[in-house]
Amino acid sequence: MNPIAPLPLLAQAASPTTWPTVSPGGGTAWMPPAASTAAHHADFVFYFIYWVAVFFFVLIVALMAYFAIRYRRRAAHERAPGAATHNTALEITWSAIPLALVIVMFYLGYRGFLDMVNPPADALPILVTGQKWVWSFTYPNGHSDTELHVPVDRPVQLTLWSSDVIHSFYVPAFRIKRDAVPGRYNKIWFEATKPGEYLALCAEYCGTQHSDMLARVVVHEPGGYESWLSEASDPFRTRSYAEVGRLIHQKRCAGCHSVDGSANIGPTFKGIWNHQVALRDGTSVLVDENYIRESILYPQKQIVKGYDPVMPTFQGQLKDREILALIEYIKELEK
Amino acid sequence: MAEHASTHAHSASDEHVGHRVPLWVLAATLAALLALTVLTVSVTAWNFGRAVNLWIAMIIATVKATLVALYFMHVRYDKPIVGLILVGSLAFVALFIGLTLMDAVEYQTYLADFRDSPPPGYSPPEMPGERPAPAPPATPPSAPPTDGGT
Amino acid sequence: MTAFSPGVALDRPAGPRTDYLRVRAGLASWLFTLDHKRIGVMYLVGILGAFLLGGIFALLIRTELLTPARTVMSADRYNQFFTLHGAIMTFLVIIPGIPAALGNFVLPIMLGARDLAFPRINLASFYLWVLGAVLAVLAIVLGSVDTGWTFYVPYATETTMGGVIPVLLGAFVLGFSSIFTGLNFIVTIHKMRPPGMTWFRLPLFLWALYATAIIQILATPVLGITLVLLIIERVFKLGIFLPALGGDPVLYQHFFWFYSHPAVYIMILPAMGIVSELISVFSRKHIFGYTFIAFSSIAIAVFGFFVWGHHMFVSGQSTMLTTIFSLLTYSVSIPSAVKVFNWLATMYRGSIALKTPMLYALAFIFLFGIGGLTGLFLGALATDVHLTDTYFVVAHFHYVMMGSTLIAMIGGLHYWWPKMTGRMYSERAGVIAWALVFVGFNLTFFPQFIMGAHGMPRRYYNYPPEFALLHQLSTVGAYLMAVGFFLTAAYLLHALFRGARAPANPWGGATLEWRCASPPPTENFEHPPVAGDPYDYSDIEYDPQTGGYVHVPRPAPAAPAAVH
Amino acid sequence: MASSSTTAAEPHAGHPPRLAHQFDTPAQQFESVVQGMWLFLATEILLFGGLFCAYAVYRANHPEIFEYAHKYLDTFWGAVNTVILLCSSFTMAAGVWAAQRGRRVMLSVMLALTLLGGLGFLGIKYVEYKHKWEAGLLWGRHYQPLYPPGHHGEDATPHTPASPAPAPPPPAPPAVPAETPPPAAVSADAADPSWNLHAFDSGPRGLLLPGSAPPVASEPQPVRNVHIFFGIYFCMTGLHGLHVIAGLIVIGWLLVGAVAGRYSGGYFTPVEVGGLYWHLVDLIWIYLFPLLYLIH
Repeated sequence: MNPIAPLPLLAQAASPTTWPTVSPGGGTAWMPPAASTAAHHADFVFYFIYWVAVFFFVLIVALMAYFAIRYRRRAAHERAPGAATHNTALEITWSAIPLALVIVMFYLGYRGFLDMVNPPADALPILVTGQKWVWSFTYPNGHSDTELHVPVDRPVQLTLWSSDVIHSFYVPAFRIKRDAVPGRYNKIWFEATKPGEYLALCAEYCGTQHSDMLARVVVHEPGGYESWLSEASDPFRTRSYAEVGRLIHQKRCAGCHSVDGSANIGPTFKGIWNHQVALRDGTSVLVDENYIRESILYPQKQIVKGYDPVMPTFQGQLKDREILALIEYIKELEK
Repeated sequence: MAEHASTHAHSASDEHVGHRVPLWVLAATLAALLALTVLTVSVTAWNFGRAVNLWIAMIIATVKATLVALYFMHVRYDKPIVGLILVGSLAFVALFIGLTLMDAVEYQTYLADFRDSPPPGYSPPEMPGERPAPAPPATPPSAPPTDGGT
Repeated sequence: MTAFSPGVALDRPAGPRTDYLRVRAGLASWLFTLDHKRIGVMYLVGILGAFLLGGIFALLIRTELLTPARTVMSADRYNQFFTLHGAIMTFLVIIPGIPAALGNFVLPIMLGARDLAFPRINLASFYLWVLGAVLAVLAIVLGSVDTGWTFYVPYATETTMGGVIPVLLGAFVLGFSSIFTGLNFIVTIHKMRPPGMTWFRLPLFLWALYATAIIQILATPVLGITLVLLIIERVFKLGIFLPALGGDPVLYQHFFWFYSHPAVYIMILPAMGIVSELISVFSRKHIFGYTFIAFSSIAIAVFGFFVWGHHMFVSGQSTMLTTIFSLLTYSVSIPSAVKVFNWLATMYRGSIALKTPMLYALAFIFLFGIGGLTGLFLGALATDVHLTDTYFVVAHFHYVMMGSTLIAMIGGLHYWWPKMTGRMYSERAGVIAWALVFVGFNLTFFPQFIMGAHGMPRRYYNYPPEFALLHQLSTVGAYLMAVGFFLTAAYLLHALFRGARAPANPWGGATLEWRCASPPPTENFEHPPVAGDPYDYSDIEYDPQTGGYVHVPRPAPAAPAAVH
Repeated sequence: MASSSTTAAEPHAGHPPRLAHQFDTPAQQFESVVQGMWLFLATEILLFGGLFCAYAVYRANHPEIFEYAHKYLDTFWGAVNTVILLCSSFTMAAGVWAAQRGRRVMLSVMLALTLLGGLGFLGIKYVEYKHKWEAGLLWGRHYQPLYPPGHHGEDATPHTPASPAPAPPPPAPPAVPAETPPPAAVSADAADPSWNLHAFDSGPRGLLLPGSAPPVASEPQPVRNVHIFFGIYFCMTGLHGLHVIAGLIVIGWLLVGAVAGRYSGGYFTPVEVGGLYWHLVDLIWIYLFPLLYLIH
């Protein structure tokens, strides 16, 4: 009974994007699928409050409708039959019952929250970096990736920060959300209970591409996480530099830089290698290894004419070898 | 809430509005205020520890402020509602500062962790006044400030 | 007691020489007026104009969201529009809406006073509102603003849009407009009550305005200093909030919400006051539990200051404060629930006339029921973490701010329209427009609860395709609602010129404003009637000749001269 | 402010002059205006409350900033300004006393003295600001101090450790901070190792257990973020200064009215509310002085 409908035709025609689904099915009427320990508790609290709210709402509206019909004024001079203007006992009763109910609600919510903020000691630490408009995840071995990969049934602690404005890391399927704030670490943890692919979103408004600041979340079967990490940490073992460069572009650059010559938020990668490009300050520069390297690490230094200085730095996120791979890929685009 | 409709009890004549604080009371208040100013300055010669110093300064300031309110602003002679407005506004300032301060003290560790061990690749912005302008330290390891022009 | 003689009711129609609308003519007689009624009318015109502007932005947003990704505008444009929609609707429409427009008109008359205590400050506050509106429009011209109406640091200090500072200045100025209105109301209620008008004979609308004014006085200055600090941060890079200078962006959020949460009660309390009036008058029955309702207004105003941190549960607020704020948040739900139960008890065994204002009041109970009950989900920590910053929150606060506050304001506008203009509007058109607004509203915002619970974040330009149907329903609802509002505007304007003459008391209200003519004379009352119980309908009789009700004093036992 | 509504009352049958038409008696009008003024003062208290909150948050979490930076402030001049403001508050109260008794000359003299006091306060504030401006003691990135703290020279010559700080023109400050740091503080700044980033090859230390203390903790920490003190200092004293200026305008206007004989024993509402405003300005300074100048 999931009300989230399959794609209507109108939207299909107009949507060119590759948004993955947030609710791949399997949820309940009000909640997306639950895939973490926190999610099960949150859903329990949600439905507890939900049924209390439904009860009171139906009660209020039914009484209101009944009174409006039953005591309807039929002639302008008609007077009200009732006269009671107060009843202290009644009023104290209907203050006390909601009071008791909301205290239960508070307690249930509080217990779930405590679980959410206090990680077990053996939680797997992952650093989450928010920047306009991409998430990156740094794993304990130093590998940095734009996808969040975690093992199933093992607590994972996320440490969040942001390098520019406030973002908020949100995985609906895990029912977790925490702001990534510049200048501090915020922490949250979860334990995924169901292998599969989920979606992480940015929930705090952060500018132009706020709604495209997504990340794939992969929950691996036992053992899968370790083999993924070793593979991802050293992509050069099985691939050429240009191939790795292509993967890096897909993950990190494609949001702003096209490879088909079309302009986007940043300049395209096609047709630039070994060419002069005009800069904002009126000078021009030859696109070579040094220029690309500098653009990735110190993006504010040389801004191509016609573009805004919005690119974040990739210091600490791309290793030298990966930058070389990107350079190879850009060279490759010329062939 | 004990305020009543206020039009009763006053004659329509325009005499005798307001409260007359005797001049000597005002002068005595000033003398007390000046004495307390001397006290609060001279007490800084002793160091009782961070918290106690602050408490002493704040208690003296509060005594002074109370004197100003009671006599110069004649709250003492006014209707209670005036005092209620003053104390009420202070109570809400206290509420604001109190809860915000409680939170800020609690979450300092999040900031301290970040400062003590910044994430990889993070180059902390150059802080103003950290290095005297004429002599920047040799080779700062950090690259350009990240707060550039976004 | 020299100035007063007991009640000579002025329910004969006022001639053009005394009627406040026609006592003087010409633009200057309006622009420089000190009459609270004229200032209230000018506020009303201004606020409805701002509502139109904010509503156009809302329709543009909803149009863009008809499909994922681009429909009619770029992402930057969309971000500007939702910011402007939020800022205009919050600061220019719903915060001043009921107090400054309807309150200004009604408060002194209900009280039995000739005017507010400080008519010049009242006029000054109106011009401050105008200045704020001009600055908002200036912001649109000067490169717009895309910060969201919350102006979170560091986004608001970094964005390159040129309209940020004008909008911040505008909100600052509007804050002072709001402060002066509140100050005026408090002094008026304290000092200008005529004999007989004791605290517990104040109509509940006045209790609500009084409670609102307390919040305006105590919370708005903090918004002022926050905005000043934010402007300084943006221009001079001060460092208190800026993380790049060792500052603390979460501290900004404390500053902002210390005002902006109580501001929610600036919006909703007067709406509850209007509903208390409407339910009682149209049920012809004494309001049930007067003291509980009166004190629950004050309780909401005070508790409202203790809960601001519930906007920051996921922002990096400490666990301890998060828990405290969650607990305190629930404290506000009790006085709100008390009011709803009391309204129902008032209707019980009443004589209920389903006129347009009453329909709006019933819609209020329905919508506020949903808005209030969904607040319970957001107060509970475990569910708030999932729901905050999603469309669930968007729907929740629209149900409360628009579905409740704005609906009550429109109900109040219909209720006092005959008093303000001296004309009756078409009841049939009123009911049709009400139905359109009610259905349109629910169609717009109920799907947003579902979307939000399923994880659709707010302020999204692009969205997953599976939400498209719900977004489209929502957009259709918004257009339906717009049709309802335009219909309302049309028949009210028609009534202004062609409507039937209104009797002094068309609904049978017992509060004092119904004892002076429609429209009232400039001085309201030549001799204010001695106030009795504002909800005692026993001496209000229907008069078939005028189609209204008249006050027939009965030789009742004289009310014990309240206090002296 | 609140008084403006009462100055030009519309004529109303049977009303005394200066009684606005909406009021019944002068007493009602007076009480209303005074209550309105008090409510306005409440909003002023809340307005300053925001700045006091920022102060409290930083002072509680970083007392070292305040202990280090306040030594740039000159306690002597702060104390002088406190005395000036207290005295002007007294003359204002005495002015109200005179107005209540219809003593026009005394009222005028007292208002003039109050005005002089306020101008004196602003003059000293100007000298203090100018000194800070020249010494680079400003907010944010403009904080580029030329001197070590404890140096109160009004001249702008760069500090050299050899030349001792010239004493301020009037007698020495009553309380020279005992723990003035040695002049080497500047060079300690320069040699601070705390920003020498360690290479992070194996994940951030922030992810490690909270027990592992950062290795630099034992080294003498220079004070970071001193500029925040000056940001707060300029906001607080700046906002207060604006209120002083507003108060002076009000008092100037009252003085004109007093000389013209506008006030009498029966009508002195503007003097009363102007006085309340001026006392509030004083009240706030009473807190600013110890919070900014007397930290130890």
